[in-house]
Amino acid sequence: MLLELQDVTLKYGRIEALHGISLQVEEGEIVALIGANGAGKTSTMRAVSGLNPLASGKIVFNGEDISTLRADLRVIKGICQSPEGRGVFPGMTVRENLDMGAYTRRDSAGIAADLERVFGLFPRLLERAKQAAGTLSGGEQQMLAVGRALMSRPKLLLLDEPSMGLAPMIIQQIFDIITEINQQGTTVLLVEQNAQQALSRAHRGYVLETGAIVKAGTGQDLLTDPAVKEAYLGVA
Amino acid sequence: MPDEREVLLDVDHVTLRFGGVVALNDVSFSLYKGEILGLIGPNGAGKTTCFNVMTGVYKPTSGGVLFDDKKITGKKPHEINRMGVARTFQNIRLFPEMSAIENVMVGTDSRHYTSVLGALFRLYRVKVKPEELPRVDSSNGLVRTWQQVARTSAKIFGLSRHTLEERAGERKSLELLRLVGIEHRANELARNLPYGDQRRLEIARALATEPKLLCLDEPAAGFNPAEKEQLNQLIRKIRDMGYTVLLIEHDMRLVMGVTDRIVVLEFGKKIAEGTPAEIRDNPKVIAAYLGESADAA
Amino acid sequence: MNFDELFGHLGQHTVDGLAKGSIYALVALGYTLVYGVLKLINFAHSEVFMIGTFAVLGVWNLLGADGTQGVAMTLLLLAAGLLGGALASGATAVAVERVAYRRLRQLNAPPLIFLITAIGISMVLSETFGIWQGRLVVGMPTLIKQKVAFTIFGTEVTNTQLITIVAALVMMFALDQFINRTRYGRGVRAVAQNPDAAALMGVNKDRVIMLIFLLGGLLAGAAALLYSVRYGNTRFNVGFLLGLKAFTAAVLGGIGNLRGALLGGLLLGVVEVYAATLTQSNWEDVAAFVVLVVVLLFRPTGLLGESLGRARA
Amino acid sequence: MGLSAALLGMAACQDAGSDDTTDSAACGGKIAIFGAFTGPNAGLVIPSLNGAKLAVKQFNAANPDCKVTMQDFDTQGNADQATPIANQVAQDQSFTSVIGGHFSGESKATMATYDAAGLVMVSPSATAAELTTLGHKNFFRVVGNDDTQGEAAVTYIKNVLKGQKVFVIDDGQTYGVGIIDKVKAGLGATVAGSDKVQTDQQNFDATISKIKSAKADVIAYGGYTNEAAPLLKQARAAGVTAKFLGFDGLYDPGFPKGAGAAADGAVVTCPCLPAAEAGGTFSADFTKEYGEAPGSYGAEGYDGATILLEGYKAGKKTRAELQEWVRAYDKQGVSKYLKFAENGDVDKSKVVIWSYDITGGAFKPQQEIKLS
Amino acid sequence: MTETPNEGRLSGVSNFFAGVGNRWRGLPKWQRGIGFLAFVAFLYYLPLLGVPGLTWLRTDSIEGGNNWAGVLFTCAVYVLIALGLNVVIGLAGLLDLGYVGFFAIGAYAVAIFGSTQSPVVKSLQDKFDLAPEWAITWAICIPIAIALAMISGVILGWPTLRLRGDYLAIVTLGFGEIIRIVIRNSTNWSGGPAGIASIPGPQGAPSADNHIFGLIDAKPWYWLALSIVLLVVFLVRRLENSRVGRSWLAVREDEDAAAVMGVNPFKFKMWAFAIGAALGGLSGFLFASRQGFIEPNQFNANLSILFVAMVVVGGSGNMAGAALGAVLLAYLPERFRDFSEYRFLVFGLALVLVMLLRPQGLLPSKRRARELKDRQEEVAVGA
Repeated sequence: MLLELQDVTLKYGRIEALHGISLQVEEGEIVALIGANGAGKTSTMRAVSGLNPLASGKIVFNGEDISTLRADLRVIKGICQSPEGRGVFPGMTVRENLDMGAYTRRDSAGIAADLERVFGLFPRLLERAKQAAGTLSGGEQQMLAVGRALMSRPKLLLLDEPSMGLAPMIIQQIFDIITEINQQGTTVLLVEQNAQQALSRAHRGYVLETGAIVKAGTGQDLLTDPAVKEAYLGVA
Repeated sequence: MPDEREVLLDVDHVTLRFGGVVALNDVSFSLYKGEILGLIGPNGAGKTTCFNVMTGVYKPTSGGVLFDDKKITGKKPHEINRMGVARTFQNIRLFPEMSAIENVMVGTDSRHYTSVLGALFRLYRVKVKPEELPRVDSSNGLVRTWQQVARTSAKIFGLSRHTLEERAGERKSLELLRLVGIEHRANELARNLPYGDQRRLEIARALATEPKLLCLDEPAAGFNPAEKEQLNQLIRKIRDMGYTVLLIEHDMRLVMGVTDRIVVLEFGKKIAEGTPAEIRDNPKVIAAYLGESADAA
Repeated sequence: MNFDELFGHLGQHTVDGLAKGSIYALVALGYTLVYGVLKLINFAHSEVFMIGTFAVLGVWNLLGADGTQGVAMTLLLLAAGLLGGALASGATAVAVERVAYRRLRQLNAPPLIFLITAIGISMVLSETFGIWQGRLVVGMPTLIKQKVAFTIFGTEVTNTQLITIVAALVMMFALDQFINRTRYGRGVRAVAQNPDAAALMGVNKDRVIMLIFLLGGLLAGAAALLYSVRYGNTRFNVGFLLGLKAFTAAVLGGIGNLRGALLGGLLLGVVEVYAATLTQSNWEDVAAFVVLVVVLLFRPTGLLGESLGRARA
Repeated sequence: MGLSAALLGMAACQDAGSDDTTDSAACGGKIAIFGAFTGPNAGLVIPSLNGAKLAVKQFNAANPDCKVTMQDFDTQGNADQATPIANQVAQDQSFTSVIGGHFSGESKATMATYDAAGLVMVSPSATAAELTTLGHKNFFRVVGNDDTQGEAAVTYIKNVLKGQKVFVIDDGQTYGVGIIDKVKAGLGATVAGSDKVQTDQQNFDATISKIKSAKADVIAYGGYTNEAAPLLKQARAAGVTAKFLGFDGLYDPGFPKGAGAAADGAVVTCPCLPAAEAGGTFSADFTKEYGEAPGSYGAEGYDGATILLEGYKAGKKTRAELQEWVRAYDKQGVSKYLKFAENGDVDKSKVVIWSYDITGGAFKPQQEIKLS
Repeated sequence: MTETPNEGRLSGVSNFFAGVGNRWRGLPKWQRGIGFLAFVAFLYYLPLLGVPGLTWLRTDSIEGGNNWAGVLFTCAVYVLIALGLNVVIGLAGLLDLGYVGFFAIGAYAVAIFGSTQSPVVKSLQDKFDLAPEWAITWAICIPIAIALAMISGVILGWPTLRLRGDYLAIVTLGFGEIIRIVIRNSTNWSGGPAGIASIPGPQGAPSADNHIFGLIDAKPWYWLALSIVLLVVFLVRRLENSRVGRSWLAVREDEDAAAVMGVNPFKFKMWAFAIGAALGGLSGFLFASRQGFIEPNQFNANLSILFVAMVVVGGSGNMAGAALGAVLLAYLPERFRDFSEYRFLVFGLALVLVMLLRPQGLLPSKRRARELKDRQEEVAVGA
């Protein structure tokens, strides 16, 4: 078991955003979290990456309790999140953003190799390497955010809405890349609006509703679940 | 067919650029009095941006928005509100340290006339009806005497406009809280309300400004099906009260169930417009939402 | 209005102003670094500078500087003064962060609380020196005899002015390179632009914050040395007015923007000298603040805008 | 409510009870002395306080049957701190005379209060000319005013420094402006330029440029050490060789200390007597008591106290009596012959003004400036 | 990792305040009314304070101490300042570091128009052939002072209120300095560095015949200032409990949302600025007529910072808190004059300690305290 959340609750001020989430991610899996806006998907991610303190519960990563570990130290343990809303550093160039991804790494050869790999996955980023990230289009920023996350060579990659605001063709590409990354050995925890895509790629999935998990299953199971279909596609 | 109805809001070839990014690309549509219009599209399609242009938060790069035949662009947000446009926010933006009723009263204030000096000196007096006079109801003798003095002085001098408006605002706010169903939480701080009640409070606060047009930005986000159903009822009730409603929403069931017409945006462009039934069968919309075939884009 | 004097020796006044502004700029960098990352005004920075000047004085007295030493000894004194001043200022800045700000950051206190705390710290530091060193100016040995280094278009540039301006530019350049080219610098910028995302990249925010306080302190220490060389005295409240001007300079250039601090400092120095020349020296502060207001009216985020934290403007 | 009424009654009794503790004694009384005993310019005022303390000590030793006490109040030189102190002293009937203020601002701020209370003020060092023009009958000073000092400075510049082009600078404060205006008026066309600096100013490039452009041979500076020392140091470093003349505000050991070698050759004038010239054994006594020579206004502080002490000795007990005593005083003091003109200024013919020059970081009495 | 050091140290004090506050709020309204009246009565009685066991409070109970009623008057003036600044900082959330400017304007208004020694009055006398005793009456100077301060508030606010918070701070700081320097440097109308003396009080120019508002006894002055403070408290409460207070709060909490709800943020910020300025002017006016003499050096930037410190230390947003802060900051340095040189060192230390241990201020508004607590709860693990 690579990651396990045990009965995690999380609060913003006095409002409880997660009421006791428990989930597991096995090594080598792609796990998708789906749910409507405000269902608690992003809060779950922030709890895992350490951006929000837990109100209660426990997070175990690689057999180690990381519930109170600082976010930057979790990165060193091998958890890297590509934040929602892209979260690139707008004042830095594309290249610098990617370098930021490798902030905790010291193996310059490995970094160079990974840079190659990211540029290979996203040739668009190579074209714009010297451009400030803030001037990129939405899709390009999204690619950059994913690329940047890859640069830290995480054991567990957290992707928050990688398809947001992207054209279908690019969404397709992004998911291809996610699959590819996963095949290269990175475990992926994925939060998605685009349930169709996410579930078809994921090994397993969880459905969140108002801060709690209401359904779990394999990607295919959920994809064919009529309730899921109705909730996300508006068609019965 | 649409031309017979009275246009309330007209979005006219609006384009908006941020730096190099085109957020809205030549978007045009109209909103008719008394209807519920849905504005949908995938995340990042420009719905909220469009909304912000319509409510004066952003100024379009080109094109314009007419409300009630008056130009809305370039007006300040509070002026637009005075013209009759009210809105809620996608990521709830209440005044967290104020109580629920205070939040709504901020809305009612926009229709009141007491000035700063009026609030300070309260010299503008208004004759009041007997039933509006201060009550004498205390059992404590000292307090009772005081209440009698207050009542008599109100009888003779009337009450200040400030006091009357304050009371009217309070009454109306309570009514609105009742309408959205959270009147029992009137005195709780906004930030302590449960999520769903916060969303409802936002709607009450927007209604308090007596708008001609109510814009709801993802009001069902984070709701469970039962809550969505309640919301569905509420929106219909609001429409029946004579408001025009613009609804941005992800939840298809809600949108399909409540709206009269739907406008679909994708990548800052309008890709479809029509009744829920038409939209449901539109291949472009299906493509945009389900991402099944890339060629549709 | 003495236009003859101003335009008769415009070059001279400009050089004077640039030299004066260089010191503003170095101190302004301290404000700008902290503001850029933490969005708070470190009011105690003026005392960081003050302590630097006293450290320089202490080091010089310890080494027996008396203004008659030879070239080698002068260089040694300069180096020792730089070391002493930078260490003292840097240590003070870091200590202020640890003692006062860290806890407030943990409490996520609003900026106003930081401001008052900083004012308190500032009072404690300057009063300590006021009691210890007296409240009058304390003279320092003259290390470098002022001489005309070169004359250009009839403008005499003295050696100390030259040293001040060049040193300020060099340090500014070095800092710019550090921030823009090194890994640590990237960390600083990352925290400034998006602290959450920076944490997700493994940046230790506490360490970055300590680093910027240290950097600001080191630069203030360097400024203290230049100040000591050029003006040859200090005082317990030497930092107050200078800090105020430096902060003004930082805002003028666009707070959070390193190059803005340089530009703002130099501009402010020149404006002040011009104003003092045109009228009388006691109008220079008015001129400084009027320029600030005018600039902010037309460019609400300063001349160059905010840079380190541009994302969140 | 009943309780607070009772408290009110008690308080009324208590408050009224703080009067005439002195009437029981046959002789003696209480003096208040106020001034900037802390703060940046305390160095100018401490000698005067010490001088007065010395006088009281000597007096009490010599007259065990006529005890006089002196209470000091620190104003830090601020007018707004001096005002409540004046209220305190005015209301405390045990105080029958006042020494102070030491600076002009605090004197101006409080003289109306003391006047209303009938308290005599004997100032050792408040020199602003206007103080004796405001119509208060209770104010006397044992020191020459700025007008006189300004005149002396003009004489000195003309006759000793032989200045042809004088550059005048003041610090924009009451004291500096007052004296510099007088100097300007006295020098007329020989003033080649002027500038005003401000408190805590650090960089004087603009002023120095103006001095250079004016090709001045004498600089006259009205103000205090904190600005004068850096100004002089920077001016010398920039190659300004004009002679530097300051006034009593710079007669402070901090000035040569702050300006360092640049202060050598600078001259200050002061309406105060060199220690060695003081009458009697004052200088020796002072040095013995405090371990240092009386600086600025030490002798004046001593004189101010002595005038009042002799009044107590002569059996004057009330505020009015003491005020009359001071008005009629006519005797040689240690600093000068003490006799007051109608407005409270020391008789102009008795004013003593000396110039001091700085050599090796210390003030050396140079000569007495005779007013022509 | 969110350690909570020192939490316990001041909690005794906090609990005490909280306990008193809660019990107070729990009382019936009429009892609170009587309690308040008793408190007011005590305030009026304060200058006569002679209750055994409490006399050590008096500032003249120490050697070289200051006049007790005089200090009380200063406290009252500072409370007035704090009330005004609290409108700006506490209610509207604007950081004004140049408040001393308004204080100076009020003080100089009465000096320039009311004193026979002011250059302006003198030139008016010459121009219209008036008697040398002529000057504008004290009572007429009140509206002049308030109006001038308000106008300058609007002039300062118009361009600067559009700026973001921190910029506003430095610009206002500059404004305060400009006022002081301009007054100091212009001798022809402001008296320049020498200041202006013989500023009138309610009984006219200062003289020995003024028995009530005279130079010596500060008690009537204190009572006057206290009465004005109470009046202002009453008026500011009216503002707080009206749409104006609501709008300020809404703008402070979320300016954009407030604007969308029809609140004109600029207008209300401007009003806060103008009201704050008016109160600053009024307090300057009182200060000057009591002192009888003012000079520009009394209005330096340090004082502005002290004013802000009063409000924040006491608890911004709460009138009682701001007033407490003002009283403490005016009173403590006087009561502990024995510390002489160390006074401001101790003061600075106290400031730091209060802020570190009780950042919400000594007597915070309920809202502010909660806000702070919620902020604390929202800190990220790594922050």
